[in-house]
Amino acid sequence: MAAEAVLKKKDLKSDQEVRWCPGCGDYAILNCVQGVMADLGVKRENMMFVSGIGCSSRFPYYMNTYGFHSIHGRAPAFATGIKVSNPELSVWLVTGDGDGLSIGGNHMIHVLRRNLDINILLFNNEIYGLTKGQYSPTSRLGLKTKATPFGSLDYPFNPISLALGAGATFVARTVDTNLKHMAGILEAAAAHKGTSFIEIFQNCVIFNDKVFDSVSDKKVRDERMVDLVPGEKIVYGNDHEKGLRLDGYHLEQCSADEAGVWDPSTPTAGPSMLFADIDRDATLPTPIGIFRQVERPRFEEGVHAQIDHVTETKGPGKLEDLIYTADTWKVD
Amino acid sequence: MAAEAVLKKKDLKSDQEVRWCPGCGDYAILNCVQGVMADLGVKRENMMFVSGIGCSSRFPYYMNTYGFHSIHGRAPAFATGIKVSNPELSVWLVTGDGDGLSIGGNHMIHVLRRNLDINILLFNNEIYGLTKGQYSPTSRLGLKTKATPFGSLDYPFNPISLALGAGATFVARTVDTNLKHMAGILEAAAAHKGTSFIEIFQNCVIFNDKVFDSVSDKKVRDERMVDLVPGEKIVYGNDHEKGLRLDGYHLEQCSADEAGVWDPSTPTAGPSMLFADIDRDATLPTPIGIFRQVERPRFEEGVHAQIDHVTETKGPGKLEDLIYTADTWKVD
Amino acid sequence: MTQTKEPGADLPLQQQEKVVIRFAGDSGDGMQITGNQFTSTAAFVGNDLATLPDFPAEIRAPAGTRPGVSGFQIHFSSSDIHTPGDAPDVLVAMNPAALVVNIGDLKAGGIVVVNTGNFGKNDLKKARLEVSPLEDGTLQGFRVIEVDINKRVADALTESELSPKEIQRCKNFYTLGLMYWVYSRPLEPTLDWLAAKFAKRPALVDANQTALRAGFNAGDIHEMFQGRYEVPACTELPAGIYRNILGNQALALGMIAGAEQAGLKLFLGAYPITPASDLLHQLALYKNFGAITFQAEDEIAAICAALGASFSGKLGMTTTSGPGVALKTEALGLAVSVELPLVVVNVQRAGPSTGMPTKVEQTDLLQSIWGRNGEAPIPVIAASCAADAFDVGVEACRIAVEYMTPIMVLSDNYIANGSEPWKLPEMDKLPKFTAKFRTHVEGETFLPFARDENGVRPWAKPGTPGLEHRVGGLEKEDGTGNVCYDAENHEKMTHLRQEKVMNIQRSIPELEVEGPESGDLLVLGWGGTKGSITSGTARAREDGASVANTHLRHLWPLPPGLDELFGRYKAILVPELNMGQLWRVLRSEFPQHNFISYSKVQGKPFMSFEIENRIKTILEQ
Amino acid sequence: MTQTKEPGADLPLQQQEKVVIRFAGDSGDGMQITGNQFTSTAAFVGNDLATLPDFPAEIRAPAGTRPGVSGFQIHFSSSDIHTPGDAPDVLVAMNPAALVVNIGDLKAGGIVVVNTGNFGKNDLKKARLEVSPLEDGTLQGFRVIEVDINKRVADALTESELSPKEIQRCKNFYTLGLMYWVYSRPLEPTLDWLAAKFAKRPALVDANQTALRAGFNAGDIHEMFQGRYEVPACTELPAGIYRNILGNQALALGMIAGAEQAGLKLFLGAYPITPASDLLHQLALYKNFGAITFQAEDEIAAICAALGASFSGKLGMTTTSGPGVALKTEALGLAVSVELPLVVVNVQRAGPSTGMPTKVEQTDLLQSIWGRNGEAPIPVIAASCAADAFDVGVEACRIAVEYMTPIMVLSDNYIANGSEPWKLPEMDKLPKFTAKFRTHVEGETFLPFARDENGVRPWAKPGTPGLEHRVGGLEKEDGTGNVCYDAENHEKMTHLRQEKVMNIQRSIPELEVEGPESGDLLVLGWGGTKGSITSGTARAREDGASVANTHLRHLWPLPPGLDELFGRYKAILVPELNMGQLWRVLRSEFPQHNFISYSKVQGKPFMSFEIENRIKTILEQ
Ligand SMILES: Cc1ncc(C[n+]2csc(CCOP(=O)(O)OP(=O)(O)O)c2C)c(N)n1
Ligand SMILES: Cc1ncc(C[n+]2csc(CCOP(=O)(O)OP(=O)(O)O)c2C)c(N)n1
Ligand code: SF4
Ligand code: SF4
Ligand SMILES: [Mg+2]
Ligand SMILES: [Mg+2]
Repeated sequence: MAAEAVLKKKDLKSDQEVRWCPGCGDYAILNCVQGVMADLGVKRENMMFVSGIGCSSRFPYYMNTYGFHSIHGRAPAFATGIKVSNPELSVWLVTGDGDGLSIGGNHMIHVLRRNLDINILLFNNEIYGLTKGQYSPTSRLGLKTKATPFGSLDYPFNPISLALGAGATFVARTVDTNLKHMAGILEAAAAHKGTSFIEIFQNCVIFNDKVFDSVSDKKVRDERMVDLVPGEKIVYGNDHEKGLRLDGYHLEQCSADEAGVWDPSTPTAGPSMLFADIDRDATLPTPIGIFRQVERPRFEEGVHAQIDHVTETKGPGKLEDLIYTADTWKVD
Repeated sequence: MAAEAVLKKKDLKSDQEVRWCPGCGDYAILNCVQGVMADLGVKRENMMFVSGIGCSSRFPYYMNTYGFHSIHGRAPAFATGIKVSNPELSVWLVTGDGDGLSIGGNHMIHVLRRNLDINILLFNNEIYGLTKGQYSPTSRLGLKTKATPFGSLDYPFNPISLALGAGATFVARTVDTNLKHMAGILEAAAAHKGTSFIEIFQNCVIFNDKVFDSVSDKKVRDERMVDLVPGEKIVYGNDHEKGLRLDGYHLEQCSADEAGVWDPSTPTAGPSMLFADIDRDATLPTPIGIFRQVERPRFEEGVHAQIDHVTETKGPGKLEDLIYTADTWKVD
Repeated sequence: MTQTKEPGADLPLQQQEKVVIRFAGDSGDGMQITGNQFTSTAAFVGNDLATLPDFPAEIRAPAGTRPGVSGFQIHFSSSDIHTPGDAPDVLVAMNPAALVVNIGDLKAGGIVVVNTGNFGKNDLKKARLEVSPLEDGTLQGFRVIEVDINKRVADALTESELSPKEIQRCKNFYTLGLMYWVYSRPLEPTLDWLAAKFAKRPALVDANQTALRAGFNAGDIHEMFQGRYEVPACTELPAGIYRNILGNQALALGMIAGAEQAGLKLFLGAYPITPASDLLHQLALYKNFGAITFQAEDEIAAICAALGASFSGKLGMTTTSGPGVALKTEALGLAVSVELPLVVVNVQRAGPSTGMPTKVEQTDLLQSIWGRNGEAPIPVIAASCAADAFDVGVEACRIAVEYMTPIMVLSDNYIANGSEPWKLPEMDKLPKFTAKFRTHVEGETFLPFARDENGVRPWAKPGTPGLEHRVGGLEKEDGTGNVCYDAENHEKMTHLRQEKVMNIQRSIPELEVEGPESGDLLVLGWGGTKGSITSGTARAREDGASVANTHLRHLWPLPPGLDELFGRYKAILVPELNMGQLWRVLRSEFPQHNFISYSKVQGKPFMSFEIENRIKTILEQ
Repeated sequence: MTQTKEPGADLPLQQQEKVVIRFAGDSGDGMQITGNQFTSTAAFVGNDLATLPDFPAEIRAPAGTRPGVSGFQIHFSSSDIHTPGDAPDVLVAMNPAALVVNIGDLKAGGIVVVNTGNFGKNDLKKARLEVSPLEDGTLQGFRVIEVDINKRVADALTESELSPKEIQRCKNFYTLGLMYWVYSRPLEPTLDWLAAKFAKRPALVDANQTALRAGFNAGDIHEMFQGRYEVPACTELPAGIYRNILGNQALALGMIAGAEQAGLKLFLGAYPITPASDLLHQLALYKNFGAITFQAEDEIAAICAALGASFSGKLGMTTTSGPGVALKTEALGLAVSVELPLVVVNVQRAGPSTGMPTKVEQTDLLQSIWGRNGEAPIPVIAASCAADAFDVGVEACRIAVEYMTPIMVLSDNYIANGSEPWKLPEMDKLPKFTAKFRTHVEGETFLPFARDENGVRPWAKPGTPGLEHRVGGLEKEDGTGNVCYDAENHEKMTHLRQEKVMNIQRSIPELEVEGPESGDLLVLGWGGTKGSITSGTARAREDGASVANTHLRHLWPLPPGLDELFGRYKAILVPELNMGQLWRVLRSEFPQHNFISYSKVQGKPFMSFEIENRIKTILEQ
C-alpha cells in the first residue's frame, strides 16, 4: 500500500487560503494532520476528508485531497456512504463539538457502533465558533455566552464517555498545543482497523479563549494531565513521579512505582469509563491518550463479505433473470 | 401532593380500544404502569404521557391522562418543552428501541445529559414492530429480518451503556415478564429527581418472539439474571447462592457471601459500566435493576431558578420599558 | 384423491368479461395469501388483472375487530383493464367485522359469501354488533351464500395430524377452492405453490391442498350458486411475455435495472417507513448485483449516506414516504448544490404528519417541486401504475446520471401494493445511458464545475489520481467550484442550475392523448390515477362525450408541447388525490388555459365511475 | 482640551438633503462600531436613516485580505427615506482590500477617504494587489482624501498609557471624528457612549475620546475637503417617539410583545444559525418576562420542544433560517395536525443548501407555503423592514393564538441586520388577543377538536382537571380527535384545516397603494424589498410614470380584494430576490392578470434605481 511517489506535507496543502482567526487552534491541527498524512503511505487520491459545518469543518478545503464539506452534523452519514462504497479510501472525518455532538450526535454514536474503518477528529473548543459564540453540548455549566447571558444550565457531555457508551472501538484524546502527542495519536488511529474517535482540545481564541489552559497550558500540563499509553504505567508529574491506580471501584493517586499498567482493551469499557469521567476540575489529572482500543468486525468489511458470499452462492446477478422469472406467461 | 380523590387503576384506562397484537409484551407494561401511576399520589390531570411513533408509542392513547403521540424519535424534545413549561407535571416518555435509539438517539442522549425530571420507558424488543419487522439498533448481529435477508451487520447498542455514557442520573432495566420487579423500578424512577431511563425487555410475539427468553424465561431467570439493588449484595441463583464481585478491572462470579455490595452512585459511571457491558450471551448473568442513581441539578429547575433570580434582580419585565428605552428621540 | 368428474358440471357455465372479487377477513385469516393465489392463477389463465390489498392500520388489532379487517381485491378480465375495479361483484367475508366493513362497497345484486362459522355471539361483540348482520336486513339486495367454513375445514381434515388450531388456519384455502370452482379456475398453480412453500412440512402441504380441493368439490354449496362462470384469457393485451407484479416490486426492479444500464452499482440508503419499506426489503436481496443496501439510523442519514456514495461513484438512492421526505429536505438542497446523481423515491401516503400511513394520497407534489430552501430545482417524475413503476425507475436513473442531479420519483400506496400484469421489457431495448467518469485532467486543471452542452458538470470519483477536488454546500465559483461569495457568480450559478434542470425537457417525449385530438375536454392526470382516468374517460367517450385523456410522467420539468396541446381543448380537467396541486402548477405555468381541479382526499383511489360522472357533469354545464 | 473655536469654521457649510457613507475596513478595524456610532448620532440629530452592515463570511479571514473586509453603510437624510442607499457618496477605506472591494459601488465623483498608513507592500500583498490602487488609476473620477490615520492616531496618543497596539485600535474613532467634522455632527453622544462603555478602563475612555476629537480637529485634512456639509433634522417623519432599531431586535420585541398581548409566556426553542441567532440571543435576555429560551441540540428538537410547550400552554416559538426550516418540516406538519399555536421565524439567507449564509435572499417563500408533505396549510407573513418586524412579530402571535395554528414569519438577512428609526407604538393601541384556555367541560364530554365559527378548536392545557385528552399526528375524528381512518372524515378534516387557515383572510386588511388608484403598472413586493420598491417607484412616478406600488405582509392567505385591485392596472410588476416565487403564487391564484417577474439573485438587496429603471423599461415597451 506504499505510495509510488513519496508524498510531502506540502503536497497536501490545497490552493485555498486558510481562513481561521489568527491564533485559532485549528491551524496547529491542520499542520499536524498534513504531516501525519504525508507519512501514512496512502496515495493522495485515496485520501478523503469529510466534514459538517463549523469553523473546524472548513478543514477539507485546505487538504489537497478529495473532500466533502457537507451539512451540519451529518458528516458521519456521508463518511459511511463513502467508506462502504469504496473501502480503499482512507476516510477522515473532521467535526466540532457542535457539529458532532449537538446536531450530529446521533450519527456520531451510530457510526461508532457500526465501527467503519474511518477516523474521526472532533475539534472540541466547547463553543460554537462559526455562529459566533453560543454554548455547545460540551460547554461548562454556567458559561455565559450570547445564548446564555445568565449562564448555561445544560450539563455537558463528556465526549469520551459518550463514545465509550456508544461502543466505540478506539477512543482517544489529545491537545492542540502538543503536536507530538497529537501526531502519535493520529498515527495510532490510522493504524486502528475500525472507527477511531479522537477528541482534540482546541482553543477558540475568539469565543472561548484559554478554556483548557487549567490543564493544558505548557506550564501546568505535566502535573494536570496524564497520558494513557497502552501497556505502560499510568504516570504523570513534572518528573513522572506520580501515578494512578484502582482502589476498588475508584481511582486514586499513588506514586509512579505503584501506578497501574494501562490496558485499553478490557472486555468491558468499565475501566476506560473510570478514566473518562475524570473532569478537568477534579483533583486527579485529566487523562489524554488512548482510552480504549479493541478489535471488532468493521461494517464495510461485513457488507462486502456478504456481497461476495451471496454472489458466490447465487452467481453474479443477471438483470434478465431478475425480470424474466418463473411466473411469467406469454400473450401472442 | 396527595391526590384529593384516591385514584384507581381503572381511572387511568382510556376509552380507546387497546390495539397491540395478542400476546404482545406491551400489554403487561401498560397494566403495570397504570397500577403504579394510580398509587403515585399524583393527580390525574398532572400526568402527561409523551411518545414518538412505533407500537410502543401508541401507549399514551391508552392512558386516561394528558398525552402527546408525537413524531418518530422526537418525544424527548416534546417532553423537554412540556416539562420546562410546567414543572408540576409528572411526565412519562414511552419509546421503542427504534424510536428512542435509532432516529431519536440524539434527543435521547441530550435529554439524559440535561437531566429533566422525567421518566423514560424504552420498550426494547430489538426490532421495529410497527413497520413490520426490520432490525433495530439493538438487534443482535446476524439477525435476519426483511431488511437484512442475509443477516444484520450492525453491531448493536447496549441501551444501558449508552445512557451511562450520556451522563444519565438514573439508569435501570426490567422485564415485561416480571411485573413485580417492573413496579419496583417504576416507583424508584418516579421517586428519582432527574431523568430516569428504564430499559424494558419487551417481547414482540410477531417479529422477534422469545428473543429475551435465554435470560428472562421464568425457568432460567433466577440463574441468568441478577438484580442490582442499591445497598444490597449482588447475588443471584435459584437459592440466591451466587454473587458477583470486582477482581481488579473485571467482574467475576463468587459465592453469595463474597458478593460485593451494589452502589449505583459512585462518582464515575465506571462501575455501572462494568455491569452494563455484560451481554446476554456472556456466562455472567444479565443484570437488571438499578445500574446508576445519582443526584444532579435538573434542567427545568435551573431554568425557573434563573427566571426567578433575574426577575428578582431586575424586577418583573414591563413591555413598555423594553420598547421605550433610553436611546429614543422625539419628532413633533 | 384425484378428481374424476368436475363437480357441478351440471350447472350452467356462463361467460363473463370481467369480475371483481374482494376477499375480506381478519388479519390472521390469510386473506392476502388467498388474494395472491387467486391472482397468480388468473395470470396463469391469461386474464388481464389488477389487484389492491387493503391492509389494516399498522398494528394488528385484536382478532375479529373492525380495525383488524384485512382485504384483497382482484379485478380479472378477458379484456384490457386499468384498475382493481370500482365495486366488487363478489365479497367473501370471513367474519362479521369483515362483512360490515366491506358490504357497503358491493355492487347492487352482488354475491356475498359468508363464513357463518364465525358469527357467534362473541364474534358479533368483537365487531361491535348487537344483532347479526345476517339477520338484520344488512344483506338485502345481495345474493348471500352462507357456509360454515370452520366446520367444513375441520371435517375435511379429520385425518390430518395437525392440531385443531392449525387446521383452522387452512380455512383460506378452502375458501379459495370454492372461488376457483365458481370461476372455473385450475387448481394446479396453487397446489404446486403449496408444495414448494411448505416443502419442509409435508403435513401442512397435505392439509392445505386437501382444504383447497374440499372447497372446490363442495357439491352442496355449488347448488346455492346459480351457475359457474368463466372469464376467458384476455386477448387484448399486446403480445409479449408477462408477469404479475406489485408496484413496489416493479420500482425496485427499475432501480436496479437503471443502475445496471448506467454501468453503476446501486447504493440504497433507507430508513423503514410504510409504504416504502418494501423497496428496501427487495433491494436488500440483490447482493449478487453488488447492490449495497444500508438501513440507516434515520432518513437524514439515509440520504446523506446515499449522496456520499454517489460522490464515491455509486448510484446513490434513497426511498421513503412523506414524513421522511420532510427530513431529507436539507440534504436534497445539498445534492442540488454539489450536483451529484441521486434518486429519491417518495411512496406517498395520506397526510399531513403521520396521517393515515396505510392509505393513498398524492399530496406531496408541491413539496417535491418547491419544498426546499433557496432556489433548489430538481426534476420530479411519477409512476402511473405498478408496471409503469419499472420504467419510471429506469428513467429516474437516466435523468440522475445524465444530468448529475437529484431526482424525485413519486409513487403512492396504491401503486406500491397493487399488482397487474407487466409486459416484460426486451432486454436490448432498455435505454442505455452509461455513466461517464472523468479519469484524467483535460486541459490545465480539473474544473469540477465546468459544464457540457446540457449544462452538466463532470463526475470524478475519489481514487482517481490528479482529480482531487472538494465539494460542499457553500456557493461555488463557476467552473472551479471554489467557495465564492461573489454576487454575479451566485446569480449565474443559480441560473445554471435551473437551466440544467430545465434542459431535461429536451429529452422528454411529448404527451400522447387517448381520444379526440381536440375537443371539449382533456382529462390530465399524473401518478396512480391513470387507470381510473383511462377507464372513466373511455366510458364517457363511449357515451359520446368529446373528451380525451392523457397522463404526465414528468412533473418537473413538464414535457414539451403542452401549451399547444392544451390549446386544443376548451378545458382541462385535472383529477388528483389532493387539493389541486398539479392544477396549481399548471395554472402558474399556463395561466392562459382553463384548468378545472377535481380533488378527492379520502385516502382512497378514484373510482372509474367517479371520473366518468365528473366528466359528464362538466360537459353538461 | 475643550474646544474653543469650531475647526474649519472658515470653510463653506453646505446643506445636503441626504448622504450615504460607507465605512469599510478589516474585520478587526471596528467598522461596525464606527457605523453604529455614526448612526446613533444621526438619530440624535433627528435625521431619518437606514443602515446596512456588510459582514464578511462567518469566519474571520486573515487580517488585510479581501474576504476579511467588513463594511457598514448608513443613509441619513432630512427627508423620509426607505433604504440604506444605492451608491455611497463617501467611502471610508481603512486598507487596500477595503478599497478595492468597495470602490466599484461609489457614486461617480464621490469622496473616498483612504488610510494611507495601511498601504505598505505587505498590505497590498494581503489584498492580492501588485500595484497600489492609489497609483494605478483605480481612483480616477473620485475625490480622494489621503490620510495616514495610523500615524495620526499614534501622534495624538503619545501621552496615553496604552500599548502601541491598543492605540492603533483607536483608529476607528479618529476616523469617526473626521466624518463628524465633515458632516457637522455633535461629538457628545459618542463621548458619552465611550465613557459608559469603558467605564471600568478610564485609559481606554480617554484614548478613544482623544482620538475622536483629534479626527474632528485635524485642521490640515479639512482643507482637502472643499467644504463641510450639514444634513438637517428630518421633518417628514410622523410625530412620535423614535428609536433606531435593527430588524432582528424589532422582531424579538414583537415576539415578546405578542406573547404579552396574548397573556402568555413565551417559550423559544432555537438552534443557532446565521442570520437568525440574534433572535435567540435577544430573547434570552427577557427572563424577567418569564420567557423561556431553550437552545436545543438541533432545529428539530427546537421546534418539537416549542410545540410541546404550546401543548402545555405557553406560546411556543422557534427561530431559524432556510436549512433549519428544512429540518423543521416534519414537525410543522404535526403542528398543523394537532392545531396548536406555534410561531416559526425564518430569517432568510442565500441558498440553496448552506449557500451564502451572510447574504440576503427571498428564496424560501414557496417552501413556506407549500413545502410540506400532505395537505398541510399554514399562514405565512413577512416583515418589510426593520421597524415593521415588530408589528409582524405581534401579528404572528395574534394569528397563531386566535387560529390555533403554526405560522411562518419570513424575515431576511437584510432586514435582520439593517437599522432604521422606529416610531414606537403607543402601548394601549397594541392589538389585544388574549388566549382563551378551556378550563372545564362544556356539555357532555370535552371535544378537543370541536370548532368555533372560525373553525378553531379549543385549547386545554395539562393540569386542568377533567380535560385530559391526547393529541397526535394520526388523522383525527372530527370533534373527538380520536384516531380515525374513515375516508369521509379524512376529507372533511382536510377541508376543515384548510378552511380554518383561509378564514384568517377575514382578519386581514385590504392593501393600500401609493400612487394612482389605477394605471399602467402596479409594483407589488413582499418582505425586505419594500424600501427599494417604494423609493424606486416614487422616482419613476416623479418622472411621470403611471405606476403605483403596494406591499404584501400576508403571503398566505393573501389579503382580500386583490383581484379587484389587480384589475385596475394593466400589468403588475413583482420584484423579488428569487427566481419569481411570489409571481408563481400570484399566477396560480389570479391567472386572469398580467404579472411580470423581476428577479434578482445576487445575495444583495435591490437598489432603488434598479426598480426605477425596470419600471421605465417596462412602460417604454
Ligand atoms: C442545519 C443548520 N443549522 C445550523 C447551522 C449553523 N451552524 C453552523 S456551524 C454551527 C456550530 C458550529 O459549532 P462547532 O461544530 O463546535 O464548530 P466550531 O465552529 O466551533 O469549530 C452552527 C450552529 C447550519 N449551518 N446548519
Ligand atoms: C419520520 C418517520 N420515519 C419512519 C417512520 C416509520 N416508523 C414508524 S415506527 C418505526 C420503528 C418502530 O420501532 P420501535 O421504536 O422499536 O417501536 P416498536 O414498534 O418496536 O414498539 C418506524 C421506522 C415514521 N413513522 N416516521
Ligand atoms: S471563531 Fe474560534 S474556532 Fe472559529 S476560526 Fe476563530 S478562533 Fe477558530
Ligand atoms: S408487532 Fe410486536 S411489538 Fe408491535 S404490537 Fe405486535 S407484538 Fe407488539
Ligand atoms: Mg466548537
Ligand atoms: Mg422496537
